Amino acid sequence: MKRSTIVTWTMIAVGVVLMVVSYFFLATPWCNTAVECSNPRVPFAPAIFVLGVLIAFSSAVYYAVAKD
Amino acid sequence: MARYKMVVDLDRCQGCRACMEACKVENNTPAGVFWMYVFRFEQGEFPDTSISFLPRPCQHCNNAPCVKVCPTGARYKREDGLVLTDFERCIGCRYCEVACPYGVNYFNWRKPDHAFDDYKMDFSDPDLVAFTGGVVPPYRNPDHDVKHGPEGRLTSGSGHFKGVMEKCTFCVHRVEKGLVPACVDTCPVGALRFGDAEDENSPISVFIREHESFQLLEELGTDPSVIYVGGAPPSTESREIERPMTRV
Amino acid sequence: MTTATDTQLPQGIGRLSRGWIAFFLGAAVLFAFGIVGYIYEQGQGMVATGMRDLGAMQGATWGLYIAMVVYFIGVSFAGVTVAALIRLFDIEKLKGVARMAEVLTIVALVLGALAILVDLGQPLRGIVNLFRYGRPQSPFFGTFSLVVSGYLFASLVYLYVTSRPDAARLAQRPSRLQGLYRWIAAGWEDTPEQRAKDRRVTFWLAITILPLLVVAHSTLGFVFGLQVGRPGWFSTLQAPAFVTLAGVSGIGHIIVLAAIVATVLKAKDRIRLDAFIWLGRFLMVLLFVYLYFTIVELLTTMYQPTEHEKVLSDALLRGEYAWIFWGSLAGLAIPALMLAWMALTRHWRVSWLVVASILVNLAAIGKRYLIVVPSQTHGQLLPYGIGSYSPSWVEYAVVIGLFGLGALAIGAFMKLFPIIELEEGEA
Amino acid sequence: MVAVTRRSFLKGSAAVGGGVLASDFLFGGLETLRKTNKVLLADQLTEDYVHTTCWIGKQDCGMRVRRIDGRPVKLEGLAGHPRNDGTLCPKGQAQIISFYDPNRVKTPLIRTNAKGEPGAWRRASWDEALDLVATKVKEVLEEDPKLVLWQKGRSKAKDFYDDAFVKALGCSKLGHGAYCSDTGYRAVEYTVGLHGVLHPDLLNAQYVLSWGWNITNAGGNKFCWITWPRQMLDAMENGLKIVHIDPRLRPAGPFADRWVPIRPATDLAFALALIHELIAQGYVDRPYLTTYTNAPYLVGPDGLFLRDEEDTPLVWDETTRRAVPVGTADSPALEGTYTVDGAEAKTAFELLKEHVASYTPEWASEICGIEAEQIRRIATEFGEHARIGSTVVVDGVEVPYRPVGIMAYHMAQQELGFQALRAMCIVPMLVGAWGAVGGQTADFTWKVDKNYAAFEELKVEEPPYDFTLKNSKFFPINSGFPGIVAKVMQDPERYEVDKLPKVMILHHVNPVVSFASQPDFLEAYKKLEFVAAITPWMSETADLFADVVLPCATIEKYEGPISATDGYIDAVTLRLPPMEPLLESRGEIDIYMDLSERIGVLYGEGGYLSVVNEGLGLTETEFALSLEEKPTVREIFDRWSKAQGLEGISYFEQNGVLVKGAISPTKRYGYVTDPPFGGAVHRLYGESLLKAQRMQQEMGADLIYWQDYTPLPTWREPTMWSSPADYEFTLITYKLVEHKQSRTTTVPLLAELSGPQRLEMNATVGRAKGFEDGDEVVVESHNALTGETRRLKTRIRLIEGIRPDVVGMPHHFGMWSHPSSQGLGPTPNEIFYTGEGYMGATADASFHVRVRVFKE
Repeated sequence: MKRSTIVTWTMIAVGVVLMVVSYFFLATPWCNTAVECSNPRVPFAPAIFVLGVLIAFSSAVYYAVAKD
Repeated sequence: MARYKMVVDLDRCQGCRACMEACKVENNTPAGVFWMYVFRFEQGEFPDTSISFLPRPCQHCNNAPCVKVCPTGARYKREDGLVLTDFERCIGCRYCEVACPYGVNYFNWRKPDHAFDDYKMDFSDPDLVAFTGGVVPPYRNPDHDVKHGPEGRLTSGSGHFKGVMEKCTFCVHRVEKGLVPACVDTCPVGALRFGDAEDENSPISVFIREHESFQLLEELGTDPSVIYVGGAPPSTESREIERPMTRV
Repeated sequence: MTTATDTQLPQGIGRLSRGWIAFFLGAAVLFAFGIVGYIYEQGQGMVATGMRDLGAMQGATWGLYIAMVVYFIGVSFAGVTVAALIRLFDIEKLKGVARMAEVLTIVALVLGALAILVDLGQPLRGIVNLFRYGRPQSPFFGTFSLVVSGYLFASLVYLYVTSRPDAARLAQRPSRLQGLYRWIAAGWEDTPEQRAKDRRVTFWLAITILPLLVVAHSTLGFVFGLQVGRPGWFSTLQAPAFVTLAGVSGIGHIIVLAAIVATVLKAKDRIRLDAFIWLGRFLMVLLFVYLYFTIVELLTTMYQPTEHEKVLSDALLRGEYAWIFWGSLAGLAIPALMLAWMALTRHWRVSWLVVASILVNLAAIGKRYLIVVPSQTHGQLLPYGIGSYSPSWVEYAVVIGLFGLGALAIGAFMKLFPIIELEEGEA
Repeated sequence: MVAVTRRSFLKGSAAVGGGVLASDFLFGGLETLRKTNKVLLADQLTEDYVHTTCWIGKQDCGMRVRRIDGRPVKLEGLAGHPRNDGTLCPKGQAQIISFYDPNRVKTPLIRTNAKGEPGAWRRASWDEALDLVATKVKEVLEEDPKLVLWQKGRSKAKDFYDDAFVKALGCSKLGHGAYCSDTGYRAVEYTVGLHGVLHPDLLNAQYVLSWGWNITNAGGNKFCWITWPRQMLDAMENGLKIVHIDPRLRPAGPFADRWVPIRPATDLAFALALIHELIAQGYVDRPYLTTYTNAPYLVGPDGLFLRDEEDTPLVWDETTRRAVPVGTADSPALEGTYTVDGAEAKTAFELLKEHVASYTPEWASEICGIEAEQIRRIATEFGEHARIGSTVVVDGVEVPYRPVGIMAYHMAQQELGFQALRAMCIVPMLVGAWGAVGGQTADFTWKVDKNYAAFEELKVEEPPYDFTLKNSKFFPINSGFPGIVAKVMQDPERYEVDKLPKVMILHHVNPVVSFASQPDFLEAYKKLEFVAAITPWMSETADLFADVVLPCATIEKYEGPISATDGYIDAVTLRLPPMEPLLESRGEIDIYMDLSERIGVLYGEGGYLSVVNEGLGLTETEFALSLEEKPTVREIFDRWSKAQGLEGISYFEQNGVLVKGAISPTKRYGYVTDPPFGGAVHRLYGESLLKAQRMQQEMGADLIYWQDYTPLPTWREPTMWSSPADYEFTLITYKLVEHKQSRTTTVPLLAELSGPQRLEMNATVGRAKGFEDGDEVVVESHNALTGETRRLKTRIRLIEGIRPDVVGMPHHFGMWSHPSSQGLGPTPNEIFYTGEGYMGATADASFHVRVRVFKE
């Protein structure tokens, strides 16, 4: 496989993993009755989630631009 | 851990609105804002008319729609049953307000330095400032400048931030001192009660057990912590009469 | 202003005509009006808007701003859909509107995000806290993580990828913008491999964006549809109806924009009638679907309404909102009939299409307003009495300003980059 | 945390540096920078609580004041206070904002423009202002002390104001009672001798006629709002039933078991029908009536009692079958016609029976606009619940048990009020409920008022009269009515008055707004040569007519002593200042002492201080004030406290209230006091009224002045009923729980809570007239005697709980000087009338008038 393909897939993978993992870092959706439920379990988890989205889509740019 | 509930005894409520006023002074709410609100209703036609009253604090729901929709966790529920707003986190999207079926949320439409303008009292009058030190309102309660609970969030009082959501806090600053909320404290006819419902032998638990009760809009499944005793839930026939000036 | 070299660029890029300057200044004035409104709002607090609290204050806490959020995000829908469809199915006759559809999507999304921001009591805190504390349980989480971040970013990527070939072409000739084009082109050499790669990228991007878009718009529908406490909102139809009306308003925008571009750039050969016909048919289908939803929803609520739903539907059908309701319905039904007539007679006219498109967009704004506001003023479950809301001048100013900003953005884009994808040899 | 000293404040926004700004941005704090100009640092402040007594309303609830660094921030109810036990009403809560009212009068003011128009003022020192007032007062005192008129609206320390100052000066005084419920006071003083109107022994009552009692908004006899509702709710848990007699349902809230939407001004007819029914159904307590009332007295053909040589009235002794002096009969006859010395004589009760024979429920039904059956049923229920003959043991004392009564107060202020209240006194009299457990009373003890004896012979003298028309042929019973004084000032010849007041001291009174018939006051007060107003804020009367305004404190002063009883427990308290008087305002006692000193009446025997000694019961005790030295106000109350056996005023500072314990049944229940009922014989028959009427006629008074001086309550149509038919509504007024008089509209928190002025109208009627809720309408009143019309504009409120032929307005609002009061709408006092036809026979205000309502 070409290096650019690997990087692209890696970026997608990292993005998706960030999204999935950070989802579990967020405040739990089923919890409403305690103070902790109002905080993400890891600080800035939503930002990590969004970062995942950005990385995943950036892969397209990388893939298009990357020189083989 | 306590689990606070409020009981409203509609067989005793005289609709006097002392609770609204006590809340206003205790929490320094701005003009037009009534965290505690008392409906005065009329039903029927002359001469078969009836009057009823209905105090409406925040219901502090156990399944609170406002907590669910808050995008930042600024609106949260504590283990002791209080539903509070972190004024330092709220972004002012007002989603909690549209989600709440009880209409208990109040947004800071005015900036704090103009929140009392409608009262036509110039608290910056130099003669007055010499005495008050320029605090607005001059009866400002300093309890609201400190953070509450183990979570250490700024959650009590009113009107000190621009553009955030506020509502009844069950007087968290008083409850944490072992006092009852200001509305309950002042009720001249003993129509409001407050206490720990987790303790089965507490006066409020006994009272709830011994009386028939209902919750407002029970059918929505919000499970309010405010329990009504006596009287009846408002019907679609209930017409509100004698409204305070609530529009800012 | 113009230099000899700039005249070489196609589609009037880099050349500031008098008409364009007038247009640009006009849009700038509108935008400035919005800025003035917003500064006033920040100075006074949100008391400067017509919004007030629900309940005892008898107002609506969400108003024109949120209606415009829904509207703008709706408009963005069609842009990227059309663009994606064109690329996916290689619809040759629509190639001329693909880029303007993409640009429209991005502009509309930015305007939507700004409309959210102006509605926040604490806008700066909003930017930080959503990313710091955002909770997935709030439908807003979808709005900012998927709609604004994901969807906007994906659309930008999409626009970028599809713009490279044109940039490469433009970069070949000297102009003041040459550097920019070279940067955008990023090594595009128009080799078959690159083309194939490019097709792959756009295909997969389109594939990813389309479901994302449905999900994103649905979460926007959920913002309203999940609220049991608001008569008129709690409905499973909210999400599909949201998406459909979004399509209607977006296609309408593309038609209007395409007609303007075709006229201004004298490019009727590039955006031909059959492109308009295709768009017109698409619009027609969506319109009928939406009208169907509307009728179904109307019948459902009228069949056995609860007391609260009845108060609301009375206000909509014959109360204070009746003029907006029936006006909007007419704004949807009349264009639907116009389009049907043109489809049946096969006699399509761009001017009629433009009229229909403007009508559906006005209707869409009306419908968004009706989704947001009446359920607040007339939808109290406790007997607070009927509330009232009318936007203040500040809100109108800000909304006009947003439109002005959109026009500025599209106008500026047209002077920097071809709004119609370049054909072989055009540059 | 930045170290700051106590009482220092941190500026919110200014002190924030760039680094803080950046971190604030990231951590969500950027826009949280508090925008209030000052922020208190809670941990740097001292908190304390002090005790005082509420000032804003009538009943002086006990208060606990939370202070932060000496600055009051919250008023709370004082636990253990008999009247409010730890609670406060909305007015009590809201007045905190008035502690800091920048619109209060800050310094003494002296007028710089002409009177009659809104004042232009210059600030003056207390010395200058007091000297000016003292000079003017002295001048007129030398001419005739009676021409100095001290007028009060409210007085919270009678001993210091009404008594000491007025007596020391020897000047005239004018109260507010004629606008309050004085008609009722006069009727009850006349009939049973108590100083009060009507209230039941509420905690023990089973059936109460809530006769115009605004249960959920107003107080009533003796108390403000809190105490009565608390007692009623407790009694309801023991089965109390409430019959609400009122054109509006709203006052009763959800607490009425029966609503009688009576037509206004027909209470007399309703009461007469009840008397008719109670007698007809046999609900008559004969032992009480024969023993404690003048019901068995024999009345001759001339309408006067038969008397023996010693002037003792005669009764018919059924044992000896002859007329004997009262008190000597073995079994006095209650009913019957007898021949005494050849002339026919009837017992007073027999006359009453004959008198009410035609006052059937059907007759009253027509007049009152309610069903006859309802009247009959109420009479039956009242009679049944009375349990005539029963007794109960209270604290070891056996007392008759009659758990029925009437609660009535301000409704007395109507044209026929005196006789209506007389009739209402007779209703519980028939069943023997006066002074019984659960029964009727009008005060907490059975101290007989001095008017009881005075009314035995009413004085009707030859003119000239003084400007209050005291002892005149117009008003043999005279409550002292500012309305008629205003009429007299405009036309003294008509009332045969020779001297008008020249100097007026307005003590917390605002006649222009608070008293009915505004145009009369606007005209009359122009005649005053000099007016000094003692008021916390610029009253409209002061604004238009005062030469000098002396700013007084509201709650922030020493005042008292103040009764704290709830009718069952005896207690007393003081008002203590929770802070220094706002700006340059001063307590009234300070003002009066200084004024007395400058006038020269402070010291010595008969001076201000000696009258205070008398009033406080300090005379000839070791705590008596020196008559040579001006004390501080705190010192006066310290001495008074010591005289109560306490260590001093510090007792009140620490405890708030002195609770003395339960009031013994032998004081509370008239049957078991010594002598029973304080020694007063209850006047079923008003002989002296008839005598007065005859004297009035002899002196040539018009019918309108004497027609209601009848020995038994007699129905006639109110004057306003002869207004043209298109004046189709009767305007009534009522109190809102959020307000007390007009003055509380200066408290913006209360104006906010109550909303502005409104005209309540029956919804069906209103819609038929094309009105919608919130429409602005013109209300035009008509004076049936003069044909004059008056108008005001307000917004309509359509409700169901009001009679179709009645419109109602709260009696508050209408102030224009204080910014917070502005824009709240007019007072109905603008369109009421005063004088003949629109006042009672006892020189008392009536708050009824016929109006029409239309859109302009």
